[in-house]
Amino acid sequence: MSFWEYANPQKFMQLSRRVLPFVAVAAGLCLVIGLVWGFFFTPDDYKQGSTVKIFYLHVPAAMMAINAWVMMLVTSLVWLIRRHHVSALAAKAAAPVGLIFTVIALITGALWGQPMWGTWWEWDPRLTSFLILALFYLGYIALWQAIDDPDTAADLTSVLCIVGSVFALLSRYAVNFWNQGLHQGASLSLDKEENVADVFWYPALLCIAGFVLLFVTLVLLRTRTEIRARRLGALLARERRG
Amino acid sequence: MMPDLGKYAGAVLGSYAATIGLIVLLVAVSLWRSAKTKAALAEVEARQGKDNG
Amino acid sequence: MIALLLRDMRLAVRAGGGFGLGLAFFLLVAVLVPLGVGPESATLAKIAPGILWVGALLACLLSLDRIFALDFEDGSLDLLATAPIPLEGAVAVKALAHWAVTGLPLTLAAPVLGILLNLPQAGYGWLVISLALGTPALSVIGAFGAALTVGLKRGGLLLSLLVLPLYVPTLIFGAEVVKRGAEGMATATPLALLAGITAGAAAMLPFAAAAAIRINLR
Amino acid sequence: MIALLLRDMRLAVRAGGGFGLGLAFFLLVAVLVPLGVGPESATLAKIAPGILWVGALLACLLSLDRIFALDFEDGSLDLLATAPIPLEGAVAVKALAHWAVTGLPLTLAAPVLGILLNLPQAGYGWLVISLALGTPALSVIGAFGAALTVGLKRGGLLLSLLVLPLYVPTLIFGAEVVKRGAEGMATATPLALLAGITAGAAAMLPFAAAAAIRINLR
Amino acid sequence: MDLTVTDLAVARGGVTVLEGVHFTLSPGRALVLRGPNGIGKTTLLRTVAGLQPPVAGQISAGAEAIAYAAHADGLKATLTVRENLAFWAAVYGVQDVQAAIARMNLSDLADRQAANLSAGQKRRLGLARLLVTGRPVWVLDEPTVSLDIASVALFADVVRGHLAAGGAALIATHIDLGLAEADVLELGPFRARAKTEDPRGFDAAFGGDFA
Amino acid sequence: MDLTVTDLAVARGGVTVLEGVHFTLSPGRALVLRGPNGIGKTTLLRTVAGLQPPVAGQISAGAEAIAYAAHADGLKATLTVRENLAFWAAVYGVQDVQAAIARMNLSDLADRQAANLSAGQKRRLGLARLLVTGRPVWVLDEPTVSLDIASVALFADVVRGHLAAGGAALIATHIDLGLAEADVLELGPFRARAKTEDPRGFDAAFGGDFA
Ligand code: HEM
Ligand SMILES: Nc1ncnc2c1ncn2[C@@H]1O[C@H](COP(=O)(O)OP(=O)(O)OP(=O)(O)O)[C@@H](O)[C@H]1O
Ligand SMILES: Nc1ncnc2c1ncn2[C@@H]1O[C@H](COP(=O)(O)OP(=O)(O)OP(=O)(O)O)[C@@H](O)[C@H]1O
Ligand SMILES: [Mg+2]
Ligand SMILES: [Mg+2]
Repeated sequence: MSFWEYANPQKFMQLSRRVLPFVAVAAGLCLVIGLVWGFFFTPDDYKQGSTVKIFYLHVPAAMMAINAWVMMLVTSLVWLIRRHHVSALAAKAAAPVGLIFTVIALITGALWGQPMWGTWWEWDPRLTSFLILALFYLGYIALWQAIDDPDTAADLTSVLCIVGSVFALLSRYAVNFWNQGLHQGASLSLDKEENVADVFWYPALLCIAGFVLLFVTLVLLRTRTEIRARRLGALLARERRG
Repeated sequence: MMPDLGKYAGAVLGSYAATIGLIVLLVAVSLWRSAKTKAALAEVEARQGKDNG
Repeated sequence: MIALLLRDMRLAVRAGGGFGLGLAFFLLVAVLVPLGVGPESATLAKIAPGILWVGALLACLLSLDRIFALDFEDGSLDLLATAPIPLEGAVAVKALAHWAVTGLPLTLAAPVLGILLNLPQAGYGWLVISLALGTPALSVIGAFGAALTVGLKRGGLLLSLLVLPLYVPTLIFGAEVVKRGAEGMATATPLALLAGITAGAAAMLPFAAAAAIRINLR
Repeated sequence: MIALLLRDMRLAVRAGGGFGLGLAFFLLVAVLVPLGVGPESATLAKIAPGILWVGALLACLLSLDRIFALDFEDGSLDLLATAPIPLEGAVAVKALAHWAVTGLPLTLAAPVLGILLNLPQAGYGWLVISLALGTPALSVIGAFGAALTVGLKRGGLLLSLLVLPLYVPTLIFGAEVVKRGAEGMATATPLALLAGITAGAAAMLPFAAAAAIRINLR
Repeated sequence: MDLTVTDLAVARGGVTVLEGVHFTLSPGRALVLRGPNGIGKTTLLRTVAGLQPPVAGQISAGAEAIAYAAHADGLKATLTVRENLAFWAAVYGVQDVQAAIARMNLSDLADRQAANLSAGQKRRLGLARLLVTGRPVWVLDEPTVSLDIASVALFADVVRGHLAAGGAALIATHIDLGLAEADVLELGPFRARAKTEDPRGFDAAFGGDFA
Repeated sequence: MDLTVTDLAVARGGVTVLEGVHFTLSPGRALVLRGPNGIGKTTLLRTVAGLQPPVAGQISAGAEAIAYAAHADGLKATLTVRENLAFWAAVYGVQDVQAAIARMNLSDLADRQAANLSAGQKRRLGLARLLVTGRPVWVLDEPTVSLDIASVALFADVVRGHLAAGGAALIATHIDLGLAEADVLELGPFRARAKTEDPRGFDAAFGGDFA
């Protein structure tokens, strides 16, 4: 059986129904253990004090915000090339999740910025490009919502996702050019991996795993919903025709 | 039990509250939509099953 | 194709003056910002390059939905899609017509507005050069956004939302050229990048836009 | 009349999200200006009140042509003009619906954008108050402009040109309130003038707008 | 109430297109306007509906007795059939749209967005609006455009019902509706005669001999 | 060149509306599509014109043999009659618009802006476009809407001329055009059957049994 078989909605529904509970439980476990460990059982950083605890939320959210877009790019390409409906619907399902992760990265970053840099918001390249990423997510979701016909919407959002990716990369570069920025600067002792003390690193790894699993869980669940909604629409339309 | 967060308590607690809040919201919305669609689909399938034999 | 170019330009000029109005909007932004921000010339001089570029961008944006929406509504787009000219070509020509009635007059008028905003002397040349190089990218990217939203009833604001993030690199490099030029610094790098964006967008996006239109029509 | 209000709001929300999109444009202006102007927070703090007000004004402006043009194109306006509700009332209700889907969400979202532009702490309250008082005037004045241009094929930019000068007093007083508020100065005078403009516009302009529509229809 | 039109002249784009139009429409009767394309039917109907002022002449009925249906249907693509109709019903202070939907054979489509209707279905929805106005005089501009034969018959039936209930209808059309109650007014081409004496009228002001 | 349509299925809004459509159109012949409102005529014509992909089946003629005229005319209100037509003539590489203007009886209106035409005059202009395409197969969606009787006869004559010159025409209409060369295809309602076997097709993907 080829891998593409799972792109058939029925196969996908069967498989995802079996997998979903395990992923969900694993996500919950990783997140709870990682966050509790990080919040209650790690020491303060000598330089950043207790704000280092924000690390456990900020970094995984920021990583997944980008990875979600990459996943949408891949599934969009799959849809355009091989026309597997599940692929398009997975991209649709992932977008709000990615947006929420982006917003989490922005909020935690802003809250972190207040004690560290003395300002909520700074037009730092990394922060700026995240803001732009949030705009891409918003536009993508708005386009999905604005179009009635599901296949048309899938096609157009896929085109947008691909073109948008190119421009998102360009923006990242442009923004770097425009302002050198504070983020990643010397103010962070955690910046390089070898500098990260193990006490901070292990819970962080758990949290990253938790965010990844949470993302998978949510995308599976939401893709299942989208497939059902799609079928529902088709059945209703057929019913109307008699 | 509660660790001493010092003068950064607001930022740290705010981050955790915002993050957990947003994630819970997202999960809740996803579950709610899932349940709603599932029920609607089941209803239509039952109805059409009856009509079409 | 030339017929299409001429028709689009003629329509823009007839429809209450496409020309004049893009310009007028640009002018109004240049007037409103000092009114909102206040009259100190030092502040204005500092923000002038950025505001002028943002103004040009918004002026472009406002007229984007004309590119395809009118043709869609009255059925011309269906007929164009079945006509013997390739849709990619039609898209490129329409973007060109849009540039000719917005980007080009904006570029020519920009120095006058520079005066309103106290742009430093050294910046004028760079302002014109950067707009001349950058506004075609705005039209082409805009045509892509317009193609995506063409089926949607008055997708005007959705169009803005989709297009503005795509405008970010053009804006940054364009404003940077003027800013550096005004301060007497080297402008070669942002200028080259700006030209690169325009060339790349003009080469690739008409295909994406034509695909989007075909999808929207079916 | 309530039916008309509900219909207009529903249409705005359905048509790709009238709500979200007015907001989105406001957000985009707040993002683009720093990208164009540069990242120094002192400069940004200084221009923040003006830019926020200009942004709100442009966000309003962009959606103005929805007020009547769509109804004109599909023939609803003819039918509304022959319906048993007075056209003046219909105009006022349509302006109100426009405010509810643009001005109101803008007002609520403005503080967040204040952060992006480094608005000084003291300014946030005044920003919200001035927008709450001023944006209704923007909608009513805009409805008048939209009524003037309703017969013209896509008079979008002409509309901007007509309306923007009318927006000038609102903009000046609104931005002034925020600027003074941010610097801790007294705001009573500009605030009173702002309220006066809104009250006057809401009382008079619906009549002018209804007259303009009647002329445009015949 | 009668609709009486006396010596009416109507103009479009500043040019008088019809002159000396005369008719009376009594309750229970229909008047069918016929005439080649461009003769001025639409202009006449818009004038009667009160959307534009006449150049000369009188129209007895007030605009508030008239329900006008134009070439365009005034539908909102993003609203459903029911929502579209409910809006007009609310404007005219009528509660029940169900009857109108059923009457125009739209029940199956009631929850469909107007954008997803075919041309004829849209037209039926446009005509259903007449039923919720509750107004006595219907002024209809080519109501049967895009309708199939069955729908034309349905529509003729609806008009017949309206007439039987004491209404009246003024209908511009190119096809035969098969209405027994209908008189026909053939509009002939108008030859410009500077008849108007009003010194502020166009012809008197600009149309006479010039120095 | 023949236009042969084999076992065609067409969909609108993701729902198949017609299935198993079969016909051949030879040069010199016309085919009239009939069927009630909403049966799927417009959808079928758009598919034949190449604007949307068929769900199943083949269409033998390439889109480049076809001139399509839709419900909407694609006129620009601010251009004159002549300018409107000259644009399409240029697109299709034809020089002469005068003949088409004269043929559709628009000579008097040639320099009038399209915005100032009556409904029927607009339609005539829309149809005049067909004459400047130079394409053999005309695909027409309710071409006679808004036309008066004389104009319908004129249009039927134009179609007859096109057929006599070796062209063909596929026409959806509710009225009788009086074309001797025409066959009639009655479209009947389609009942949903999950027939498509393409594993990536919609039915196979979403229509089967669900977990
Ligand atoms: C709104 C504000 C912010 C945004 C959008 C943001 C975004 C990001 C992004 C995109 C990453 C990269 C994640 C990855 O490596 O894949 C990141 C990592 C990080 N951020 Fe932020 N950030 C923000 C504010 C801050 C602040 C204020 C601090 C602390 C002073 C901070 C500290 C860090 C650290 C320590 C990392 C991990 C660095 C690494 O892995 O190399 N961030 N943030
Ligand atoms: N601005 C103008 N200047 C001169 N004539 C005009 C102008 N606008 C419209 N006309 C003419 O006025 C006449 C009346 O148009 P009207 O729409 O009333 O005709 P109609 O009888 O409804 O025709 P149809 O059956 O085609 O709908 C037309 O001949 C039209 O060409
Ligand atoms: N999104 C959709 N979902 C389901 N059905 C739809 C959708 N959009 C359109 N339809 C239906 O598709 C059918 C075909 O429409 P089409 O426009 O092809 O009809 P038509 O034969 O041209 O009718 P008319 O004679 O009225 O023009 C109609 O019944 C219409 O209601
Ligand atoms: Mg007419
Ligand atoms: Mg049709």
